[in-house]
Amino acid sequence: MLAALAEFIHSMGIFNLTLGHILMIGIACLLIYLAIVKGFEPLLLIPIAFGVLLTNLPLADMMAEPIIEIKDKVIHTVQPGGLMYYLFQGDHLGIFPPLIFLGVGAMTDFGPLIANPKSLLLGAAAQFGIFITFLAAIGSGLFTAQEAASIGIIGGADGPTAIFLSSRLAPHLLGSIAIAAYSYMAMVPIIQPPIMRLLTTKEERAIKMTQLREVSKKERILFPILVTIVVALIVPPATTLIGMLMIGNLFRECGVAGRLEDTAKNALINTITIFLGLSVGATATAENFLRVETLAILFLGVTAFAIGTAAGVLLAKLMNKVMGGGINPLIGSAGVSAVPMAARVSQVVGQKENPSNFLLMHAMGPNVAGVIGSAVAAGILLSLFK
Amino acid sequence: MLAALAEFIHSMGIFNLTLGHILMIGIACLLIYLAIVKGFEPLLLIPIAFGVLLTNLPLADMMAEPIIEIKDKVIHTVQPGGLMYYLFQGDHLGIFPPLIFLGVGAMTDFGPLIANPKSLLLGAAAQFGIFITFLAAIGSGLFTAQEAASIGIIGGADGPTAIFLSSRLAPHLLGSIAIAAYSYMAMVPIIQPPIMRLLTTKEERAIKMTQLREVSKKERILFPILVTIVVALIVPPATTLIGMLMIGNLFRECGVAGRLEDTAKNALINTITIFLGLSVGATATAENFLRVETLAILFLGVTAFAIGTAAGVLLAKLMNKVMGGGINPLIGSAGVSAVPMAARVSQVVGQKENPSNFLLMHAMGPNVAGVIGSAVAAGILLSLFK
Amino acid sequence: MLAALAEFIHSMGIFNLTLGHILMIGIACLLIYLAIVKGFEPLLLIPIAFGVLLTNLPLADMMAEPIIEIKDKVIHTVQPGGLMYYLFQGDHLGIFPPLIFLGVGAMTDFGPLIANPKSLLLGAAAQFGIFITFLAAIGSGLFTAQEAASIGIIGGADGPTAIFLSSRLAPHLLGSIAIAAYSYMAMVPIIQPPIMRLLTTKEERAIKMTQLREVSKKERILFPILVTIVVALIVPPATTLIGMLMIGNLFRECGVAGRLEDTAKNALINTITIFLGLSVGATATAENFLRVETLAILFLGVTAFAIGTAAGVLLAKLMNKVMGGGINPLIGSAGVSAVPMAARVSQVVGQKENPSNFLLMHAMGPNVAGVIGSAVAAGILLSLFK
Amino acid sequence: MGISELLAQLADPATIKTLSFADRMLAGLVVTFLGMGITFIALVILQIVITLLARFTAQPSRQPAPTSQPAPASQPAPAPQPAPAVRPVVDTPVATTDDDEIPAVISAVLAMYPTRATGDIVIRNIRKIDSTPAWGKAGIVDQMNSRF
Amino acid sequence: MGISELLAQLADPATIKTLSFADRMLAGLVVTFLGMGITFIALVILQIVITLLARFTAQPSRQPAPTSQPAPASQPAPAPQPAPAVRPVVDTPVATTDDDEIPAVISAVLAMYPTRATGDIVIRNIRKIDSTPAWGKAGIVDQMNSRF
Amino acid sequence: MGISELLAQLADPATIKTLSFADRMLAGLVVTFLGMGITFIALVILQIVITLLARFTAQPSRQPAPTSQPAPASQPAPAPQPAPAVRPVVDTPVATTDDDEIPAVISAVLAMYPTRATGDIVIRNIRKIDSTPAWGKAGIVDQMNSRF
Ligand code: NA
Ligand code: NA
Ligand code: NA
Repeated sequence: MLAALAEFIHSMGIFNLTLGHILMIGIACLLIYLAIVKGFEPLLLIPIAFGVLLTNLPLADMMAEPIIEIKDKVIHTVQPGGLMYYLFQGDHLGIFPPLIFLGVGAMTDFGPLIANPKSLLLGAAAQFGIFITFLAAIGSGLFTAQEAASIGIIGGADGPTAIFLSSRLAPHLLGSIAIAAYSYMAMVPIIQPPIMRLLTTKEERAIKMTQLREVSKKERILFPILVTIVVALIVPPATTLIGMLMIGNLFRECGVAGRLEDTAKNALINTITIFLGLSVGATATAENFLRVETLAILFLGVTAFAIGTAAGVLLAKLMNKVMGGGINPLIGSAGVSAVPMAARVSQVVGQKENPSNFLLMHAMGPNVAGVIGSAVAAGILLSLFK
Repeated sequence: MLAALAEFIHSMGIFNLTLGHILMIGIACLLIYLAIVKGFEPLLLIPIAFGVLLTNLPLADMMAEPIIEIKDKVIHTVQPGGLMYYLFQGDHLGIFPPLIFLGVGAMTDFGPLIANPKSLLLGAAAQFGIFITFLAAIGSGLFTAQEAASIGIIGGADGPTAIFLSSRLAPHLLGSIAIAAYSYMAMVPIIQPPIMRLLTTKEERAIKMTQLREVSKKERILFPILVTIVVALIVPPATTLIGMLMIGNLFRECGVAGRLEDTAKNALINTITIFLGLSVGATATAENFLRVETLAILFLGVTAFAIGTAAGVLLAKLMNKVMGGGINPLIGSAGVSAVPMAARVSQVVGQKENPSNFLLMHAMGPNVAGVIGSAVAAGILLSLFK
Repeated sequence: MLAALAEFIHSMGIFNLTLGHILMIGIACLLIYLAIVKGFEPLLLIPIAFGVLLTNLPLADMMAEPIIEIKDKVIHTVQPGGLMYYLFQGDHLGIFPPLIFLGVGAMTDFGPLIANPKSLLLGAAAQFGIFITFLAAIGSGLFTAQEAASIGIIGGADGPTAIFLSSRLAPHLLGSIAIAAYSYMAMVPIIQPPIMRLLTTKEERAIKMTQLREVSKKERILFPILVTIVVALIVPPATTLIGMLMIGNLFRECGVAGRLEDTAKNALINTITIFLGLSVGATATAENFLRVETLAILFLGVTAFAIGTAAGVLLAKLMNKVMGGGINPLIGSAGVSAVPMAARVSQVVGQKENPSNFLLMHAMGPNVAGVIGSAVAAGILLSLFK
Repeated sequence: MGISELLAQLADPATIKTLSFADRMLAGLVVTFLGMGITFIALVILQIVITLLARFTAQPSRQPAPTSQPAPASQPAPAPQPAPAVRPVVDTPVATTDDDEIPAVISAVLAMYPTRATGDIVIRNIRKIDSTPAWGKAGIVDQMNSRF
Repeated sequence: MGISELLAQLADPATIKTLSFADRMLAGLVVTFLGMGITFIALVILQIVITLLARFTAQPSRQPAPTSQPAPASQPAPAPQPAPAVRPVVDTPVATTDDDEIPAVISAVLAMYPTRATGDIVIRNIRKIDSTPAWGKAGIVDQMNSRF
Repeated sequence: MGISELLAQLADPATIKTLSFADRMLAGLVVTFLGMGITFIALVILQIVITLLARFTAQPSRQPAPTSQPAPASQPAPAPQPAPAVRPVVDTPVATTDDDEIPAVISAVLAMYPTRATGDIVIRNIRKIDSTPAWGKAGIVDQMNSRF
């Protein structure tokens, strides 16, 4: 009896708890705190943090692989895998990120971008953060090119793109990269303003922009179709992300698929968010996460954000000079994506200088352009390093 | 550097674009135009058309098969497949069409059919289109029996049934068949009226029908259970489609499963519609679609609709004569399904002749009977040719 | 021609109908009757009963296994399986029950338990039913330990837990166990009151309980995190169920994830309920169900409920004596779970004795504690017998 | 060659090419007769079953008028209105007499607004509580209420 | 034969048949004690943790009355009402004091309609905006507003 | 070693370790130029396409003001309001002029209630009928109405 009890006690989690587990549980609790109390991207950080928690509870084996057997052309699962293993297949096979993009497309108003196509340049400039960070990661000698590309994409400030790319290039870093990406996206209001003020003059920040023109329904409907075709013809590996973003947007704008738009941006994206968040978090086991590489990722990630911000602001400054004024450089920082936070930052920083300034809609252009830009950059990295 | 650039440029989609791709992209745009501007079944044609677009963008590889490896009784995905490949599994394995039927059942009011069970005869007659077209396709010498059966089912005027059958009998024709089926369903108001007028006299079209009796809740609840049992005992391969249609209807009518009814007819059916539409469209690659067989399918498909319409009208004429009047032959055409479009056509054509005529509810009987009839016909074809 | 017809007729379901099929179809109809007319857990019994119906329609082959072929590291499905086979994978692989718990967590208010942590003792006591029934099943000599454990868990009065455990330990009994579990959960108002009256005095039943204290938002948010950690550290195999229950509850209580809460407790849980119900019912084929073991399961199941009820009431009686009064023993019976039915039974039985007595909120504590208790017991059985 | 064998050859993609046009048409006709025959048989049996169903569930004197008079939500109204792009629809999953009146009240409130705007909206959210409150348990509440 | 070995034989479907009735019952009793023991230990530890939690999160003088007074939507009301088949439920995912009053207004509007109809509907659509506007970003809006 | 070969070695996890720091940086710079170059090319082409699109879809004298004046629901209002935790949002999937007025009516009704409560709710349920009534068929109703 005692032997049986002793055996049972040894199978308890608490007697298999390592320091690594405890640290990771602490990190999970910290992330939950940031998400709930500080409001850091709660819709994604709560599932991710809970996934971190679950995967670091010893012996729970939520990520266990199933054992199968093939007999007479039939596959039998001899021992089912863990729940997180099955949910993770959606990330691993590249299914969840494009479905999230479907919902994001159904929620996104590309009107400000259509009204001001120059925004696309700013959306491109902000991708400098991705590549400079890639260069730094390569230079550090710590990472392979695949890992460096996955780290650089944090600078895209776009969660699904980061998960899509790193699940294909460096799945073992997925947890750290996702946590870094969503944390920094939440910290955009802290990271960006100092850089924006540093690189602009008081006069530039006070520039008022003329109101955006009306965008017709026809333009709104043709836009997603054209973007899909153009991007796919130039960067084929970006087709999955851009295509799903754009079909979601077409549901929204076409006016005859309200049912599909509604489901894409509610039940479907919420379900996928829960699954993706939990399973991405579940990759952050102690042995994967508690490494010097994670610190490097966190440091490089924030660098990527900063460089992307600076590149956007500097190009906007240049455009303002070249095109004879009328462009407030503050809207350039919105090109890093992090929709709509980065655009709101442009608005708030601009309004501090000139209370009658309304930059929000102008900043939404580079902001959504940044989403397209990051997906394009991810496609280029995929075609180079897959 | 230039060599690297040249290499990259060769991996661009635009340098791999063939005439076939361009034609298919044009067809996709045409379908989107028909769906949005002309209102042709937008909820399905938009996803299908976008699937056609995505699959014909060169090198995007949205339909790529995954490469796996089995080691130590564990399956590893070495290289993930394309998103459309994974979504397509839902069609290929026969999962999506019955789930769509679940939602359709939750939306369908079988009351008019229960009140007037004679409608079932008209729902049966309209399936002539399926079999005559099968005969024509066999006669043409272009198709195998499996392909001919899949083409004939277009005449069932029921998208999920057509997809279910052709995914099992002729998966390579799935794209063309789905596009034909949904396009013609949308064109019912153009295809049917001339045939209806040709086969009926002015007096017949003016016949007024007596109001349908009340249908009790008990009948409504027992109906789906009985239909499932009866159909399954006669045509077992139709059980999947009919069973799911009927459990959906039972959710609707039982009065104690409102939650399930709600999800079946909203979030679930919408999600499946997006997945099914995109992946069915993605089978229409240039090499699959740009063939003489596709033209034959389009021609035979419209023939099937026409014959089904004629058969329904003629049987209704006969019933009117045999049963001593009171049956307006115009309701016969509604037997082809295409719910509720075909019933509305009966209503509109009838009301032109006699403005005080309200055939809609009478036509809804054959209309929903046509759904059952097509599923039965599909079951028979499955049992003959699988 | 006649030969072909004869062959076809032999492939009809009706000519392959056995007595077993007819009996099972009768049972399915009985369950539908109980669900719709008598209101027995309709949201689960209707899908389960329809699954029983579908699986017992001869030759419909809704549970057929797919035939696959692996060539060049690619898996091809040569012949697709039945719809129920695919849906059943969600049960078989242990995916659906935790997702149902996710939704249940998003619906559950643990406030009464947090306000009165002593409830947890009652939630533990009620699990006696599980283990005593396990003992009886072992003693009967009819069952293996795995089967006995799966039968005992019926006494947990918690459908997803019962399905989760028996899908891992005794998949062939899944249908009978699920049917027994949900039927008895529906019959709690019939099973419990006599036992409750037998074991309590009139004075005890009339005891009034003081109002529960307020529970702060902070407590509500920390509760799911702490429960997950504590339970997982003691019984790791319970982590999947408890973890998903608690993340669902965290969505509910955190106040910043309303979107996820909404989807978890509506679209997602409803979808999974339909899939789980149909596929669990589909395991109840005539040959699996029409056995003496099923009768034993039904008998042992109701015993488990009765013992759990009694154990809860008796511990509550003891606690009332030891702690100096103020605890109405009637709330002990709610520890079997069957949320919120068992708590309502406590309320109604208590109010009969003393019309000014409001036990509902006090009984909700043991009630939700019973859910945790059953999941813990299931985890222990899993670690002993997997 | 017997009909069964002919059908087997028709069903085999490898042998269908070897059949003559006449054989193919004969086999196809058999399929057509068989198919339409079974379809008719199945639906006629259904017709009989449903007719019997009506007889067995007949209610002597329940006044059923109001139950189904309001057209079910999912069907377009039959009357040819002057080309209204959209019309109000009330999606009441479990329609009962009372339910049908609630939207009328809401519509009346909305109708305080002058233009055709009210004709354009859909009230989709009035729902019976049936299965709402506690998941999976609501159906039995009545049972309990009536038992105790 | 030791207890551990006995348990192992019980757990193996191949050997359980070889056990005598007494051995099976002994093993079963061990499982029962072990099972109930661990269940109690787990829930008692939870009880202690939750009790401590209450102590550590105690708030000195915040008046908490209105926060939780309205019964959460998903619980049936405790009062034995005269067998109402269905009752109005207001599903407000993020319930606050103010939210609970909004349905009252709507109900009042609806109550202009005479019969018991109002007792039959559920207002399910009043929702806080919390996470609605821009997906995944709303939570931080307050943070920003307070920062700048 | 040519650039192509260098890139190939960079892309292979097995050989990247053999590259010198200078080679790695050179290869990385090539990737950066290539990557930013293609990104700019892609987005500049998009810019041209969208600019042309605007030209081709230009409408002579349609007064477009009301169509897009009301800010789409999913965008936060630009005005810096006094830190409102939540604001009313009207989720009208297919926004048209008329739709935007309906919520105003409902809001007006709700505003009969005094406190700031109305500022806290979201009317999420006013929807166009577009695809509601019969699944997958609604889009064509207009077409029919105009044809007959
Ligand atoms: Na970006
Ligand atoms: Na049909
Ligand atoms: Na329990």
